Order: sequence, then structure tokens, then C-alpha cells
Amino acid sequence: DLVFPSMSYRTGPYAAGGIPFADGYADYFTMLNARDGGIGGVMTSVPECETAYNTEKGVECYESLKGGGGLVYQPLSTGITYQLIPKTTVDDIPMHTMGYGRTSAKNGEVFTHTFNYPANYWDGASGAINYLLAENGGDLNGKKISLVYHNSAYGKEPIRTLTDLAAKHGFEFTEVPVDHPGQEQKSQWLQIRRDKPDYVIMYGWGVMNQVAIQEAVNIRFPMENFIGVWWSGSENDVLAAGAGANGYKALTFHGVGKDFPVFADIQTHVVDAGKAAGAGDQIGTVLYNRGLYAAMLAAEAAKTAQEIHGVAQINASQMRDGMAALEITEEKMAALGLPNFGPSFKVSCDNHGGDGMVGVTQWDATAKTWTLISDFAETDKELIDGLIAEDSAAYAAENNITPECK
Amino acid sequence: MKDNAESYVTTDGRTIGPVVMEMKNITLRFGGVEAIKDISFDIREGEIRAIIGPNGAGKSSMLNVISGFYVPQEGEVWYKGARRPPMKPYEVAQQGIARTFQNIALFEGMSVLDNVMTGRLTHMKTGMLSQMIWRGAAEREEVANREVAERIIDFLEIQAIRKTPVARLPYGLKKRVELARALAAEPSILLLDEPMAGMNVEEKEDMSRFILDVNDEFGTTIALIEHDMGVVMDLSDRVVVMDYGKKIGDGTPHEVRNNQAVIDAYLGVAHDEEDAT
Amino acid sequence: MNEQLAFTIEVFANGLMAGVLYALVALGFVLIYKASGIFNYAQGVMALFAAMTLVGIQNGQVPFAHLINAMFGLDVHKFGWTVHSFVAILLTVAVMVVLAWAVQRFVFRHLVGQEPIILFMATIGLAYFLEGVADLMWGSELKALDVCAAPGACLPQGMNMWLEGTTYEALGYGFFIDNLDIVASIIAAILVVGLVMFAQYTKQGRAMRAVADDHQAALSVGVSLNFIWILVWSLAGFVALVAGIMWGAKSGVQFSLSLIALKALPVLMLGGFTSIPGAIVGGLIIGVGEKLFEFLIGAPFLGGATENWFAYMLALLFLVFRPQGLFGEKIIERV
Amino acid sequence: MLDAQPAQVQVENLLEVNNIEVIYNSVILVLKGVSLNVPKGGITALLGGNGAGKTTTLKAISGLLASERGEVTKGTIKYRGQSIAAQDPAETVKKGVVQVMEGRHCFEHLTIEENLMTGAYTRRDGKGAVAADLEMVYNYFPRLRERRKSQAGYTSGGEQQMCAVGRALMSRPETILLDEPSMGLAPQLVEQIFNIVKEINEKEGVTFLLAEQNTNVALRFAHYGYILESGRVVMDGPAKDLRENQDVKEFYLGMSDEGRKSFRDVRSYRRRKRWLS
Amino acid sequence: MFYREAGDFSTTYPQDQQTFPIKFDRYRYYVVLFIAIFVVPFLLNDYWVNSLLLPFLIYAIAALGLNILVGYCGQVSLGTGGFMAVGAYSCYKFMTGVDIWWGGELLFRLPEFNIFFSVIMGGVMTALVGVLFGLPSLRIKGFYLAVATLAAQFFLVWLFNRVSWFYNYSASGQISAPERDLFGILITGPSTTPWAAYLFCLFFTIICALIARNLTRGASGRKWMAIRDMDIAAEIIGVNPLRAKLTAFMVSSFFIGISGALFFSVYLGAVEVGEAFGIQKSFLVLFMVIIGGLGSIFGSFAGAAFLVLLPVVLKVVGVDWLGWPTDIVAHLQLVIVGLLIIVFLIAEPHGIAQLWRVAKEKLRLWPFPH
Ligand SMILES: Nc1ncnc2c1ncn2[C@@H]1O[C@H](COP(=O)(O)OP(=O)(O)OP(=O)(O)O)[C@@H](O)[C@H]1O
Ligand SMILES: Nc1ncnc2c1ncn2[C@@H]1O[C@H](COP(=O)(O)OP(=O)(O)OP(=O)(O)O)[C@@H](O)[C@H]1O
Ligand SMILES: [Mg+2]
Ligand SMILES: [Mg+2]
Repeated sequence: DLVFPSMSYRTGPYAAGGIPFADGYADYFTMLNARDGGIGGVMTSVPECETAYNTEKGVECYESLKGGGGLVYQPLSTGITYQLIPKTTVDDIPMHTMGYGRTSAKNGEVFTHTFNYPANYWDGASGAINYLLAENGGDLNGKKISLVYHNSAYGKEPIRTLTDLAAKHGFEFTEVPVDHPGQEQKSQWLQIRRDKPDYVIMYGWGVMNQVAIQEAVNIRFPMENFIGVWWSGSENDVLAAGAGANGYKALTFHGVGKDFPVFADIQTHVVDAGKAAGAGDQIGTVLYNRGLYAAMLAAEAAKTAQEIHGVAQINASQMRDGMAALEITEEKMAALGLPNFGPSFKVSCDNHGGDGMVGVTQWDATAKTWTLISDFAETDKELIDGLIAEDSAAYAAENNITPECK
Repeated sequence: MKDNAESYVTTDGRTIGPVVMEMKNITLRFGGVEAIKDISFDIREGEIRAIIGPNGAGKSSMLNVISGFYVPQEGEVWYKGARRPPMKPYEVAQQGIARTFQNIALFEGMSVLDNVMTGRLTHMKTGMLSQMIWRGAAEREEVANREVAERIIDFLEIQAIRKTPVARLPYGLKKRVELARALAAEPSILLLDEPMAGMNVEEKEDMSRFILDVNDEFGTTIALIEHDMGVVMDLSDRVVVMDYGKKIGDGTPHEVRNNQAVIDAYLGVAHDEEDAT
Repeated sequence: MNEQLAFTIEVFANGLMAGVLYALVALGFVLIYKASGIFNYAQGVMALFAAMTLVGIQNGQVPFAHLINAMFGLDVHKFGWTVHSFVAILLTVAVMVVLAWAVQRFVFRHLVGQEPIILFMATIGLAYFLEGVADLMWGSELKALDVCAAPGACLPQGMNMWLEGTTYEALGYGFFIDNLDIVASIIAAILVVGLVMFAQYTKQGRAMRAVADDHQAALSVGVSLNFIWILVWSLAGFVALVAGIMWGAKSGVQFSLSLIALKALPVLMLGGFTSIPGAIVGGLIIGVGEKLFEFLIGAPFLGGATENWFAYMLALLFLVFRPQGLFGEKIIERV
Repeated sequence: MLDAQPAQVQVENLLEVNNIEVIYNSVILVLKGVSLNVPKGGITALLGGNGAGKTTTLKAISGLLASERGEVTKGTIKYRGQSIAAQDPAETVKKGVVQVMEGRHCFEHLTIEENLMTGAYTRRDGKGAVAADLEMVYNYFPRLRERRKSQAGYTSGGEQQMCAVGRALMSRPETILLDEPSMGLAPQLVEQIFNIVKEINEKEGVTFLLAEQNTNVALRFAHYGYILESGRVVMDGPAKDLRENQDVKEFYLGMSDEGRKSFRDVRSYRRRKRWLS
Repeated sequence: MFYREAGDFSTTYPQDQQTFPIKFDRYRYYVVLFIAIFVVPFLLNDYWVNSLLLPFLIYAIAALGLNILVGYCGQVSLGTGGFMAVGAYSCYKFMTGVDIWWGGELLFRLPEFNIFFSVIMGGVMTALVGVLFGLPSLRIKGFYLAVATLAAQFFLVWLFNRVSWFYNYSASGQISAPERDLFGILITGPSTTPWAAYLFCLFFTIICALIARNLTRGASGRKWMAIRDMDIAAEIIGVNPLRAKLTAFMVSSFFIGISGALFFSVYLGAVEVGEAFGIQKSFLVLFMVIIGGLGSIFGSFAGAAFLVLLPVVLKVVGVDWLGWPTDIVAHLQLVIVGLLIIVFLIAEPHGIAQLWRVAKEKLRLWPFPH
């Protein structure tokens, strides 16, 4: 078997986000097994382990799944990622942190076993600014932009990028932290009501998203000017606020909705066969699609690895090579039944982050759907690469790593 | 009355020393309630001093004043010839004043032995560091104090329950353990608040014997609150009588018993026949 | 009107409103503490459980569907009907009463006379249990909560336009107050008045306080601990439901709802564990205090997100001067 | 003086305890087969030294044992012929049996008056009757009237004892189990409390089962007595007979042939004579 | 019959005072120690160490510490998570060299401490912070104090999150333990061998247990217990309440700090304060203490074992053996843990330790019940 462990969190404070992702991840592999007979003729399996988004449980999961010969880990939590970066390196197992985790892991010379393609937090920040630039005819001078963020390592990620971008584009940037869990955000939103920023960017997670959007509705902050990162852009986050949330925007690095051929396959091979993961009611939601996308990328990387090494039953080390040589093109996606589902990108041994293309989606509260309103667009590479080089160099120095392409 | 500074010998041959503790014009109020009203009396070294009075007269409050738990609004406490400055209760205890409580105040979560050992705490001085290491100073001190505690346990005949958690003990034994704990401190003044409540005659006899022996052997000064007139009259050298916070009598048991005010307020008439020997 | 002043007043007013919401949660704690000396760790989870049950009933969800499906290979999810909010609330209250009975019957009846910390621990066990049951019963995904008297007449949310309009005309600055908060305040006021009357003027109220003081003695005069506890836990369950609705309307119903308990603790501490009015006053002080601090000092000088600890620090400060909280019963220290 | 009541030969037994065994914490065996009968309208005394098992017996009857992690493992307890063993204490109170617990157990935070009012919790006979009884209790214990607005936690030991007894009276019970009612009370009050007991017993026909250490008074007021030692009944009989019994005299009444001895003269600790075990 | 103490007589007080006065217990204790030190290290793999043993040992230290405070001294604290964070961050700073700045200039930088002393310093700094937050305990009691300690919890977490000096200005706000060795054997970092990490933690656990035992059987322990059982009476018989409480806070925080330091450096290797040392941690350790048994050294171990092992066992049974979906198992796990806590409490309110004691009492009498 090709083992793709799923470190899911279907309980705890973030269960609402964890469930669809885990379902999507599992369903895709179930479909591959049923439709294609696995990958390259080898069946896949997806052992699941519940982390409850808790670091210690995550470590326990990693250790217990390790025995099963997992090919690639998706820790799904920044905390767990930090745990596993050194561990996976030593164990020679690759890890994929898609749109979360340690941003500077993009530097494959330092972080040999961690991949964060197709986009990372800093791409998110830059993508949002780029989008706003486009909206404002390329000029943000004198505008005010606030960042509402989860007061944790994750939420603080974009600050440095945004500060630099503010200097570059001449907008005024303010930070508004929200403490975990973020059930009560009156002060923060009164502050925003007073400051009257032109745009608000949000890096939130869990209940903080719902409350923030609700409070934004309450103070009548125009939803079109409110952009969340991809972890603040699922149905969960907007549904509670009802009609008021109409027009809210969120970044993304993959397609939304069910309008892709692959969903027909999932319907026939998975749902109708009664093999859907979880309750089976999440198909087509943003986070489900993200799980599916992660699974697709993992499967493609496995295929690449099979090609490189010429064996069907690859191991984790070979999987890493596959990931490092992964290339996603329009044609490939179309062939998979996912045309234009995500940006096309190419991973290399020194670039583990892909090309950092980011799109924007918008919420339609009446139809209760997200729609992609911009293409997957470039981010400010120059600036981000500088930051990444700096941060990864610090990590390398701290841990006596000589950056090299392995 | 003899002069304060003078010692004298009682009829049964015990020496009563000079005054060690003197309460001067103590007044204690709780909000509107005046629990003690301008009371003065003294305690001599080596004597057994009883405090009696009806319920709510302020006896326990007086003991609490002595042990520093209540701070009187007015009045002074003189100890060993000097005015005692305001003090925390534990400082009073460290001066050698130990006591028992009316509503048993044992440490319910600990064994009898441990309770008695807490009485020794004022004597234990090793630092935390050597306690951590245990071997050496701490152990030596522990053993030395344990010996004292065991002596007291023997003395009060509670060997059999040494390791029993006090919560399981019946009321009477708890009182005895409390006495043991107070004695373990080897105090110079021992304050007893109704030590014999809830005991039958036989047990009271035992208890009396203990009290007398402590007084005899160690020369411990004892202040005693008790409602059993037989005990009070037999044991005490002098008696203070309180009523509604006021002192209504002070003197030898014989004097007090024949004091009309005391009879009216406290003893009642019905009692005489029973107590008559 | 001076802008800074206007903002400050606005923050103040919103602090009061937030305080009321905290107080709603704190009330449940107070009830149980007052009646049994139990510090009910499970109060937050009860709010979650109540809210989940309410939504589940409203939407006609099949309880334990996921478990049933997994065990018997079925595929049931919904009954296919929806229940009117009002009926659903009544049914939920009934569920909470059953819960109260079960708690009493299977837990606290066996723990009469134990120390407070042990009872506290039992409520922790209860919290785990309830959380698990709630998830198994209704699933752990996010659910939107709407309480509507009639279609279109739901719990109001969002800025009160009338207030904004009038203040704008009168003062030149339109104040922001959330409609939901206004509703919550009215409900809280009704609850508090009712509960105070109950505790102060009925014999059950007196018995409740007696039980908190001494289980055994209460038993010995014939107070039925069982009855008192069922009564009080039911009341607390009801209060939890109200809190669950108010908070759930804002953030949707999911696990984090149980964490609102953490916002209630400083309120409880400041108002006094045993005082019903204390919960409200404490809530107001904490609400205003933390909001003003964040607004005036926290955000400008300390980098923000100070509310969580500041609420506790503020309460701590009060406690140093009044160890039993503002309205709590004086701790009796006697020998 | 009281045992002179006409021979109660054919009285109905209200409470029958038959051969009960009680175990605490499922390991400590405390009562080893205790049987007793409490006749309707009588005053029955339960005597015995510290730790004999009096409190345990009373708690077994009232059902309070469960909350102490104790358990009646053998035997039956019947009230009016119905088994009340292991019953919810509140039920037992409804049946008319109320216990006054040893060591007062007042509700500290409630005022004296509220304490008394909780006593009336189970009553259904209207506000007026309760108010009248409150007045009655205040008349029995004027001290309580003075302190009615104080929190019970802040009253003196004796005041709390009065409060506990008063509280039991407030429930208008048919049977009262009194555990050491005289503990910590001033002598006239002891007498008074027993007089009240007698009065209520005679006027209202309330039945009493009282555990007492003050054997002397108890046997004067009771009709029948049981003597308990280490968990067994070692002797029982009409109070008069017990008072005349040599052993009882010596061990429980503190009288030898020459009459009552001074506590000071007890020179050695006496080994208790045991009837059994 | 199975469990005998007949024939065991103490003839001296030290003998009577020792940790295991009964021979049977003493031998069993030696055997356990022997196995733990000389046998277990040879049988280890990553899974056992990282998922079970390290958390068990480290939580046991924290539980010991909290037990001193709650179980022995009666001061309920919910600040454990915050105090562990102090331990972890102090350890980190000392590991990487404490830098002192003044007015934007680096005044000096301490040399990097050896990992052993870094952990100790974690304990020491936490002890100081603990004393500071223990001060209100003189006036505030019971659950009020418990809630008040949450102030420490929230404040400390906020502080470590906010002040970047604590995490050496790293971009992510996480701290990660660099590789450090002791006598050339790696203790921290990903390449550490399981047995080295295990023995390192075991050493601290044993030392802490010994210290806890020595303190609690002597004068300090009695002072604490006296304060716990009745603080007023304790004061009147001569215990200085402030000192007793503060020493309890100090010792307790010292242990908790050590455990926090180990938790970060040896066990996880990288932590983020809010996640690793949040309020849940405070509750978790408190649960361990109460379930294990308040006022019992053995109880701290039992409680830690219970709460570390139980979820894993349930998971293994549910997911691996029965093959149920993970979320149902996770939910059932909550239900079962909750039920077990309640059942335990009803069976024996004083925790596993007391259950064990009663069991021994019964065994001693077996086969005759009384
Ligand atoms: N802390 C306090 N606050 C308020 N009132 C108090 C306090 N302590 C004692 N009192 C009151 O002071 C009076 C004297 O109480 P105290 O306990 O000294 O009486 P006592 O002489 O010991 O009586 P007893 O024989 O019943 O024990 C009582 O009326 C009591 O209610
Ligand atoms: N909760 C308990 N757990 C264990 N043993 C207990 C418990 N309560 C009482 N005992 C034991 O039961 C025996 C009888 O106690 P009980 O309290 O009934 O005595 P008593 O006759 O009322 O004594 P006293 O006159 O001193 O009140 C004692 O040996 C005591 O140690
Ligand atoms: Mg008194
Ligand atoms: Mg008794």
C-alpha cells in the first residue's frame, strides 16, 4: 500500500475546520482506489489519527503513524509543524504544510523535508495587497489597512511582510490582535470603527472568524473591503453572520465549488458506493476542496516519485524526491478532472514553495456560495524571497545546517 | 490577695509563682456586640486559672485575645512583666503559649502523630535545603522532636491511634489529641477551651489527671474554660467569672462559689445539691 | 462632541453590554455554587450542550446519527422536519431538566458531604462527559443558531440604528450599540430579578443556602438535597441555555462556545461566588474595565489583546481588598 | 424523680433497631450488633464512652451515615414497623424523625433566625404555627432572641448548641434523636435543656433518643437506658435500675462507695472495666 | 495474606519515618527503580518515549509540584500552564545565552548554559515568579484563589507572546530548542536517542520525587498540611501562614518550572506559548493531581499515568483494534474519561492513591473481612 496518513482534527475548538479537510483528503484517495486502482497500480490507504489540533497529540499521532510507513504528513497545524520539521528531517519523511506552517520552509536547501507549495502566509499577505493595488489602480498611497489577527504564531506571520509592503506602497498599517479563542471582539471592532481603515485583512481561525465577520457586519464595515486569508474563508466563517456577510472576500490557492469533473467521479465511486468519509455532507465546501487538493498534490507527487525511481511501491524518502520534482500544469489538472482548480507551479529542490500564486474569492450570501473573482496571480516575490532567505538563514545558523540541495 | 510579684505555696504544697500574664482593661467589640467589656485579671506562673461563665459570656473570646487572634479595641496584655506589642497569632505561639479550641480544630487530613508533631513546629528550625536532603540535620531534628511527641502520646495514652487519620476519631479522642498537640509545644502557658466537653465522668477524671500532671511535672501555667463545676472547683487555684462580657467574680473556687452574683448568673441553685460532696 | 470623549463613552457603553453577556454565564455558576458550594466547571459546556440541543431540535436532526450510522451501517441524518423556535426552546429546557436529574442521581447523590475540591473535580468529569455526548449527539461541526418567533422576526443583531440616529442628531456622534446586546440586557435583568426573588424570599432559596453551608446538617433538618440539587441544576441549565443562545447567535454553535466560561470567571470572582446581583455588577465592572483598559492603554501602549488577563488582574485587585468579592458572603473565620 | 412514671409495660415501640452492624469506608467495623427499642412517648438514653458508637447508631437511624461513607451492613432499623435503613434522610425527617447532630452543625452563613426557620422546612401547617414555634424556641432560649440577626458562624459555642436544638424543635418532630445536647452548655442550661426535653416529652408526647456523656443528668431524665461499649450494647434497663447499678455508678457517675470523689484526688488513670471484648 | 506487614517492626524512629516503612513496599519500590533505570532504556523506541514515557515523566513532575501546592498546602492553583511557560522560556533563554539590553544597546550576554543547568534555571526562575503570584494567597482563599491564579496564567502567556525578547525575536514567535548535549550525549534536538531523553527526564523525576517526599514528611510538609486543613488553627499554634504558603508556592513552582523546561526542551523541542502552555494545561495537571490523589506523592504519578495513558489506550482500542472512525473514538474518549473520573470519585473521592491504600488495607485483612 501507499500510505497517506491523515492527521485530522474532528474534535476540539477547530473541529468545524478540520472535518471537511479530512473528508476531502480521504475521499480523493478512496476515489483513486476505486477508479484507478490506486496510484501506479498500488492501492492507497489513509490511516487517520485525531490530533484535536493539539501539539502533544500531534506528536503522538506522528510517532504512531510512523510505524505504518506513511509517505507524507500533513500536520494541519502550525504548532505541530514546528514540532515535526526537525523530526521528519531526521526520519527522512517529507511533510507538506499547504498554506500554513513555517513560511521560510520554502527554502528547500535549509528545510529539506518540508514543503509548503503552492502558497504560504507571506504570499497571502502580498496577494491581498496586490489585489488591493489592482483595485486601486496600482496606488495604495495614504490608504489605511488594518490587520485583525489571531494572537499566536500563526496570526503574527504576515506582520513583517505587511510592514515592509506598507513602506513600499505607502499605506498606513495597523495591527489589531485578538486573543484566543476570540469569542469577544467588541474592543477590536470599536477600534476599527474609530480608525476607519479603508481595508481590513484578517488572519483568523476558528470561532474568531465568525465573530469578527459578525462584528464587522454590526459596525457596518463594508464587506467588500474585508479580506480574509484562506483560513478565514470557508462557509463556516460566513454562515453565522447571515445576509450581512454578503460580499466578504477571502484569499485562496485552489478552486471553489463543485463545478469540476472530478466531483462526478467522487459521487459515483465514493458517495454512491457508501464510502464517503465522515457524514458525507461537506463535499464541495471550501475546506473539503482544500483537503481534496492536498490529496491530489500528494498523489501527483507520488506519481512523480514512481516515475523518478521506477518503482511502484515507493518509500517516504522517494516520496520526498517526488515532491521536490513536482510540477503541476494546466494539462495535468485538466486530465485529473480539475481544470484550473489551482495555479500551475513547479517545485524544485531549492524552492519548496511553488510559485506563490494567490486568488481571491467572494461570498454570495443569498446563493450561499463562494466564487473566484480573480485569477491566481503573482505575489511580491522579491520582497518575500528576501524575508525567506533571512529567516531560513537564521534557522540554519541556529541548528547548524549547511544549506545545500539534497 | 498576695502581691503580684510574690510567689506563694498552696495548701497542697505547690508553688505558685508571680504574675506572668496580665490582662488590663480589655474591651473587645464585634460591630455592635460588645463581647468583652473592660476586663482585667492576671495569671500567675504555675497556677491553674479557670474562666467560667454562661454561654456567650466572652470566655472563648478572651482566650482568643490572649493568643492574639482577636485584637481588642482597648486594653493591654502584659506578658512576663512587659507590655506585649501587637502580635500575629503565630508570634504569640512562638512565645510559648499553646492552646486547644472549643470547636475542635485538629488538622483532619493528618494522622494523630502528625497532628501532635505540628505542635512541635515552633521548635523545629532546620532550613528548607537540609529538609530536602533529609539525611543529617533534618532527620536528627525530626527524631529528637518525634521523641518528645511520642512521650506526650504515651502520656495521654493515645499510642494505639497514633497512625489513624483524626477525621475518623470519635469526639472525645479528638479532644485528647488536641491536648496532646498543645502539650507537644511544651508551652509555658497552656490555654484550654472546654477540654472536657463531651466526655463522661471517667474520661473527665483521666483528663483532669493529665492536666494536673502537666501542671505538676512541667510547671505549666494553665488557663482553663470549663462548664463542669466539679472539675473547675476541684482543679483550679483561682477562678474568673464572666457574664455578658463583664467580670462578675474573681477569686478562689470557694470564694467564687459563694459569691451571690455568680450564683445568680451562672451556677443557679439547682446545681448545688448535685455538686455537693 | 469631542471625538476622543465620544469614543470613550462608546467603549464604556459597549463594555457594559459585554459585561451583561458575561454576567449571563456567571449567573449559572452562582446558582450552583450558592446551592451546594460546588464550583461548576461544566457550566460552559452546559451552555454549549444546551445550544447544540436547541439547534439540533430546531433542525430536526437525528441525535447520535453519526454513531448510529457507524455502528449499524445506516445513513440517517435528519427527521426531515423543523421545529418552531419556541417549541424547541421548551424541549431543550426539558432536556436540561432531565440532565439535572441525571447529574443529581448519578453523580452528586453519591458525593454528599465531600470537600469542595472533590465536587469540583466531579464537575470536571461531567464537563468531559457532556462535551463528548454533545458531539456524539449532534456532531461537532459548526451550526448557525437562529431563534425566531416567526419567520423574519428573529433575534436582532447588528447596530441599533435608532440609537445611532438619535445620538447623531443630538450629539453629533452616532453611538454604536448592538441590538443583540440590548436584548441580552433585558433578558439578564429579568433573570436576575427573578432569581433574586427566588433565593431571597422562598423557603427553597433559604434551604439552598443551608445546603451550601453544611450538607449533613441540611439533611438532618429534612432538606432534600436531591430535590434542591435537581431544582438548582435545572435553573442553571436554563441559564446556560439563555447564555448559549446569546453567545451562539453571535459566533455560531461549536466547541468554543464552552470557553465563554473563562470570561465569566473574573466576573464571578469580583461579584462574589454567592451573589446573584454580584454577577451582574461584577459583569458590568469587568466589561467596562477590560474594554476601557484595552482602548486607553492596552491597544495604544501594550500591543493589544490585553483583555483576557486584565479582567483577571482587575478582579484580583478587588479581591485583595475584599477576599469574598464585592457581594459575596463574608468568609467566616473563627476558632 | 422522672423514672417514677407509671410502668410503661405495654407501650408501643416506635423505633426498633435490630442487631445492626455498621462499617465505615467498607473496612472499619464500628457497630457490632446493636439492638435497641425506643418506646413511643419515652425518653431513651444511649450512654457510653468516647468512641463507643453512640453517634454512629444515631446516624444509622437518621440515614446520615451514607454521607460519611458508612453503611449498615446487617440488621434492620424500623420506624413504626417500616424499614428506614438506608433511606434518604429527608424521607426520614418527613416520617417525623429528626436528629440534632453532635458538634452543632449550624448553618454558618445563615442568621440564627434563618437557621431556626430552615428547621421548619418540612412543615406544611402554615406560617402562623411556625411563627408560634419560633416564639416558643426564643422563650426557651432567650439568648437566641438577642442574637437572632447574627450569623450563626459568629456566635459562641453554647449559642450554636442552643440554635441546633432549637432548630430541631422547629420541625415539630415526632421523634428527636439528640446527640450530646448538653455539650458545651453552662450548668443551668444543661438542666434547662433537659427540662425542655421533659416538658416537650410530656406535653407534646415527643419521643426522645438521646446520646449523652453527662450520664448523671441523662439518667435522671430518661426512662430507659442503653449502655454501649465498643460497638455493643453491654447493659440496658430502666434508668432507675441503671442508676443503682454498682458498675454504672463507678464508671459513669464517678461515684464510689464514699460518694463523689474530687477530681484532684484521682491519683492514677484507672483502667476501665470492660463488660465485653 | 498477599500483602503482609506482620513481622515488620520499626525499632527506631528513623525506620518508622522512612518512605516505605513496610518491607514489601520497599522492595517493590527498589524493583521499580531498577527496572526504570536499567531495563527500560534498552527496550525503548521512539513511539514509547515520545508518546508515553516522556510526557508521563514530565507531567509527573508538574503534578508533584502542583500536588505540593494543592494537595499539601491547600492552595488551589490554575496557573500551572503559565508557570510551565516560565520554566520553558527561562530554559530557552539560558540555553541560548541571556542577553540584557539597555536603551537599545546590548549590555552583556550570559554564556550559553549547559542543558542541565538551563533546566534547573527554568525551575529557579519559575520559583521566583511563583512566589510573586503566591502573595495574594495570604488574603484570598479557596476557589477565589484558584480563579485569581488564572490572572497569572493569562498574563504570563500574553507576556511571552507579546515580548519578543523571550523568543529571541524569531519571526514566528515560537521557541525551538537547539541541539544540546550532556557529556557528549545529545539531550535535545531531533537526533537525540530515545534512551538519552528518557534517562535525562527520569533523573529529574526521581530527584523531584525524593525532594517532594523529604519535604512533605518533615516540618515543611506539616506546616503546609496544617495550613491546608485549617489555616487559622495553624496560625494560632505557631505556623507563619505567609511563609508556609509562599514556600509552598516556591517549591511547587520550582517543580513546575522544571517540568515546563523539560516539556519544551526535551519533549516537544519547539513550542508556542499559547498552545503548549494554555489554560488547558493548567486544568490537565490539576486533574492529574486530583485523580491521582491530593496530598500523595504516589498519587501524582498515578494521576499523570492515568491521564497520559488513558487517551492513548482508548485510541488504540477504538481506532486500531475496533476500527471505528477517529472522530467517534475521540468523542467516546471524552465520554469515557468523564465517566471514569466520576466513577473514580464516587468509589473513592481521594483519588487513585487512596484507592490503592484501601485496597492494601483490604488485602491485609484478606481473606477475613474484618
Ligand atoms: N468573631 C465574632 N464576630 C461577632 N461576634 C462574635 C465573634 N466572636 C464572638 N462573638 C460574640 O461574642 C460573644 C462571646 O462569645 P464567646 O465565644 O467568647 O462566648 P463563650 O463565653 O466562649 O461562650 P460559650 O460558653 O458558649 O462557648 C458571643 O455573643 C458571640 O456571639
Ligand atoms: N467517618 C468515619 N470513618 C471511620 N471511622 C469512624 C468514622 N466515624 C466514626 N468512626 C469510628 O467509629 C467509632 C464510633 O464512633 P462514634 O462517633 O459513633 O462514637 P461516640 O460514641 O459518638 O463517641 P463520642 O462520645 O466521643 O462522640 C469510633 O471508633 C470511630 O473511630
Ligand atoms: Mg466558648
Ligand atoms: Mg458521638
